[in-house]
Amino acid sequence: MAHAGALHDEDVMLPPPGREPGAGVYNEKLGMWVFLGSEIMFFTALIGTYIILRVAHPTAWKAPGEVLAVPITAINTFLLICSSVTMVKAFAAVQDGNLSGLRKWLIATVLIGSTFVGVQVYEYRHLIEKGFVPSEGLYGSTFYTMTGFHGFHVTIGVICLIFVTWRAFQGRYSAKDYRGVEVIGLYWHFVDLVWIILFTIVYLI
Amino acid sequence: MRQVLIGGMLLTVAACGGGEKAGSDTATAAGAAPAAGAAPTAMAGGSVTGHVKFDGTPPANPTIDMSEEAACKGKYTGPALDPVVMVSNGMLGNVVLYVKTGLPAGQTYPVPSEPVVIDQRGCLYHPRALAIMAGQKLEIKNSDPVLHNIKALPKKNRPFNISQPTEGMTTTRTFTTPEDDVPVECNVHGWMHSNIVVLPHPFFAVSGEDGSFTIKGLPAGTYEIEAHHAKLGTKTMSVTVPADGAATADFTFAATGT
Amino acid sequence: MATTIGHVEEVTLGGAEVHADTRSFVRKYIFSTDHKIIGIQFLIMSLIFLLLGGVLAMVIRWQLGFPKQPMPMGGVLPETMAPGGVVLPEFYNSLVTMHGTFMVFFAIMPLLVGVFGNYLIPLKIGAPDMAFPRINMASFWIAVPAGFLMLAGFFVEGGHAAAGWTSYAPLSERADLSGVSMGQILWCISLIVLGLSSILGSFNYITTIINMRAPGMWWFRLPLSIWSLFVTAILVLLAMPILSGAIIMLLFDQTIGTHFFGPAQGGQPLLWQHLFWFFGHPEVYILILPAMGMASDIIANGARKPIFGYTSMVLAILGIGVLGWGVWGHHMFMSGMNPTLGTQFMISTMLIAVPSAIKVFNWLGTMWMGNIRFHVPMLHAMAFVSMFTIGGLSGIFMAATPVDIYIHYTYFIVAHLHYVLFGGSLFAIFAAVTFWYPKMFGRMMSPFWGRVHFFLTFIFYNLVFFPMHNLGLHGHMRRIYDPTQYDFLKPVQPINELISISAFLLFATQLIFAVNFIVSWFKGAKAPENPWEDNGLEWTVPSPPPHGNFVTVPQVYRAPYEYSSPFVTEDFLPQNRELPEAAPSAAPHS
Amino acid sequence: MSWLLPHGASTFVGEIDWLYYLILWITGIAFVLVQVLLVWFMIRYRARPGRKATYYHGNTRFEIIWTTVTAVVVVIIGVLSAGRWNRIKGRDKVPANATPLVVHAKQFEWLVTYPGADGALGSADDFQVRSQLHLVVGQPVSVLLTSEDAIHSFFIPAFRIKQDAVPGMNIRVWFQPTEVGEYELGCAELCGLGHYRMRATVTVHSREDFDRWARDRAARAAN
Repeated sequence: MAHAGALHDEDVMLPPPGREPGAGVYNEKLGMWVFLGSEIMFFTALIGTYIILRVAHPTAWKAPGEVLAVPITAINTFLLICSSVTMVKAFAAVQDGNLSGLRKWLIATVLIGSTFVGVQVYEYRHLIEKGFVPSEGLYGSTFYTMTGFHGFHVTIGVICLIFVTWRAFQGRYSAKDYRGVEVIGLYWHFVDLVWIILFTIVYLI
Repeated sequence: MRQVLIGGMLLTVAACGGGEKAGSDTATAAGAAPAAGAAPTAMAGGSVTGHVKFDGTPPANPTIDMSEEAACKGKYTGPALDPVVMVSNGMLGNVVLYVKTGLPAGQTYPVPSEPVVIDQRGCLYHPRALAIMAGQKLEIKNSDPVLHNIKALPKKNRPFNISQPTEGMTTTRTFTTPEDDVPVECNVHGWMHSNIVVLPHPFFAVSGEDGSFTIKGLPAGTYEIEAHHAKLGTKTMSVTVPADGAATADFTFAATGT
Repeated sequence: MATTIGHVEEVTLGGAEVHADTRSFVRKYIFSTDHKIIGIQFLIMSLIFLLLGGVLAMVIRWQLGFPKQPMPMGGVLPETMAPGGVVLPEFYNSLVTMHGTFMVFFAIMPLLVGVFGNYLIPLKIGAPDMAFPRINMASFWIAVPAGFLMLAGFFVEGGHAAAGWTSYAPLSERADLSGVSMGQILWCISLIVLGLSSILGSFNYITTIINMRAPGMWWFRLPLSIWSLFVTAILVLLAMPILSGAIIMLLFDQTIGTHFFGPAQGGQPLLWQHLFWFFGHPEVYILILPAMGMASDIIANGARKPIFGYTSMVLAILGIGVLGWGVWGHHMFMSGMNPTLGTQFMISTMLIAVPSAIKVFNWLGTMWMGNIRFHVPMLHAMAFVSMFTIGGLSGIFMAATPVDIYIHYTYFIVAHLHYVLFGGSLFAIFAAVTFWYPKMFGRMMSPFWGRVHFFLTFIFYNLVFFPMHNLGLHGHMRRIYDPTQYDFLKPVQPINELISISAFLLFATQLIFAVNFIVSWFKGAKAPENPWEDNGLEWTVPSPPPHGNFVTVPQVYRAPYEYSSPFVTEDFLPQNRELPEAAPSAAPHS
Repeated sequence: MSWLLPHGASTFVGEIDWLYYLILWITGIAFVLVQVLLVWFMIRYRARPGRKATYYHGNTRFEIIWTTVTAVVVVIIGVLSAGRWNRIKGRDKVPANATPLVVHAKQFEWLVTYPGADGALGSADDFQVRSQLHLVVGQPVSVLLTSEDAIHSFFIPAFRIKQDAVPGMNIRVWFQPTEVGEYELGCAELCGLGHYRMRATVTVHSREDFDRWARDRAARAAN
């Protein structure tokens, strides 16, 4: 009968008890779904801009691989997909009550996520040394804005994952309450998905 | 009731304004800094005087169509001309003359307290070329009953773009860093242009309508004097100034320019 | 069964509860997670910005009514704004820009969404607080620095942003064109920060409304204010990130030399307009939907009658929420966009007039056969209907593209948007503030001064904005510093003077409201639990409600507008009052 | 304070003004209807002691009626608008015999390029005049609008014509003046601190007067 968040015997993985039926999921999960709606619109603005500008001025873009290093980014993309897999593993582990598995897979996700950001920073430095800067025509403008904001999201994700990992080590998650793991997992998969789209339209086309 | 409300609103806006004024004062102080760094030398008694002549037939100055600006058009009896090359009796005006080299390195000089004035009259800049010392006040005057904006686009200094909607307005600005050529323009009247040379020292002059000029306050020494005209280019000459004496430097420009 | 909710630890039944609220002052009133305190914090912040926006408007009106004459006491302004009290054109442009920015982003939007979204949603749906109280607190404390950043623009060199509140590129992104650099950058950063605040607020609202409704609070028993705030929150959630993305690109264009909106290397000025208005038109509905919802609540209360056509009202809100995404191009009829596209946007714009018309007729239907109480909130709510009608009808002129060719960018538009935003939203806000003030502060506002404020506002408001239609029809352009520069505008200058004088009086009238608001806070009569005899759940708890709102979770039995029900002797029937079995718990609709 | 549109002098005036007055009538009737009902209800159904409002939740038939009526009215206005809009702004609607002009907008001037005696732009006899638009009565003109810097908007109230000039775009707008006289061209889109001064004179001449003026200006430009 108490409101959500109160620590009682209720199942916290369900919607707040004693309420009119809503979305059928607990608040944090619903909130993250709704928040991702906002994130989709943000990337829609950036990607939409990219498409409009590119269609209007196709010549402002170099052929794939001419400026951007596709192989290294392809490996980076693979890494990020792997991190989604480790995230799923972490989630599966906590659902089974396997807390050591949870910690192991969360650490793996953090490490792979950080590697992704590191490779992106390396790529940026390399490109800027080569003279490909944000003010380099529409190509540079859209490339740095889109990949930069994606990298920013990954960074935020890594910070949140570190926080979740820390809480996992504190024993805050169990098979009965793994809300944090599930919510950050949703975010992480979203960021991964956005990257697959970006990799395709920015590097491969 | 109305006064109360206006008072309230002004108080609020005034608070904002105060801050901005303080900001511009700071900028001015910073501008004067190079001069205040080392002990400034007092002005010496030497000078360079001379004339700028023009050989040949001066090119025709462009006519300006001021028909959409009656207040300015009324100030001219004939068609208004843009004095790109201002020649009278073979003498060339609007030439900026300044000491280019020869001053001791690291020496600083007091900033003249007199402001340099640029006047907007009859929808033209007077003068069309001017020199100013970094940190010296530039007084911008509007003598026309129409809107002028003054847009300066320097590379090393802070650009500004201000407007003067009423006759008699004056606004003061300073440049903080020496710069060869700061173009000044009015966007309401696209033909209005002027050029400003910002110098690290006060040894400069602009030739008058009779082509004459005097650079005052120089210590004894040998200097390279540069004469710069926005259209006709640059000429240099070396002069030796005796202590408390005058040296002469006459420049001659020709129609072909540089 | 004893229940504990939030921090309320002890409960004695029978009305009076004993608080053991152990929170410190800072946790209780400053960094509070209580939605009611956050709502009041937003109220104070946005009323301050409303006042500042009004001050800017007065300076604008001085210049328009009495061009280039020294403003009384204008001499205190620095020479970069108004030397000798004469407003400079560049300062005028900043005034116009910041008046719009303050009013749209820092006054009306937070007043509707931040204040009433926060205050009403948990109370009206029977929840103890928002789904995420700490994120709610963050939403306010992120909005505060955004406000300071926006104010800071007035103090920087080059003055504040001066490209209009719509900040059309390339004027907004090139300091050499506008003379403004730092001011525009601060404008951009402030709105990005504010956008984050709005997004945090809106996903909280959505989650709360979906998941936290009291038992029996079915979707079609939600008050219309909650319906409209729900749809508004969805619009904010989806529209604000578009604005953030666009502003980030504008900021990059200014600071790191990208080329999104500058044509020199293939960027598109029209792209900014598309992005801005793709956000901007949903924003227009963000600014009016909550006003419509709250006005509906208040009109039903004032008329003592169920709202006419509840279902169609909900469908109209949803319809506006959906159609609102397809009409942004009507801000760009003159922009050089393909004329065929213009036709499509005209048709969609015409269609969105239909749900608005339905709402107006339903409000009239609600008053029909009612028993109308003219309390101050009701006066404002009826003025809202009347003024919103004018704003809606004048919109048709602009939706008709050929007529728009003539009146686009003129004072007709200025009149239209003020009839919607001031006549619509702000009258509804006055209605809502006066209506829920007793609940918020536990005291009644003075009804006498409330009436004085209402009538004077209504008169001066119309004297200010109605003649603007005529100015626009005469061809008077917006955002011009000195209309007398044009020969064809010289004959209408007396109208400008009339508008200006009325505007000063309108502003002065608002001081009555401010004084009433502040004095009543300390000296007003103690408010009872339900001063307006309303049906909403918020009126079943003390004024102001305790932390945690409801001592026991309310059970909802019926729709929110069961006024003058034949099943009870009073003319109101709260949503959670249990009736004997004989009486039906929910009346049929339509 | 007039609800009439000011006197106009182009072929668009008839089309636009007719539609404006139609909408004015329609919205005027709706306005009066709503306000009268509002005031009438306020008086008729004001609260009186001992009386209760009618417990009434709505009427589907009414709802359908006013929804349909509103929808039909706005769709009619939409259809009437679409045809006019296309005739005025349609990209293929510029008359073939229209005189070409280039109007280049820059902060804060309108630079008008005239085609000269040969009637074609891009030839040697073109000449440019600052902030003066000279036209021939009855002769359609086709203006190519360009902008140097910010977005400007080309607005001649008396001709009921308005079009933004956008940097990086070439936008064509046409119109046909119908009366000799002097008019004003203004900038309708905020373009900077001199926006309010971005004004030009529009002079509609008879054919002979225009030719005389053009010869004179062309000669001056040639010097």
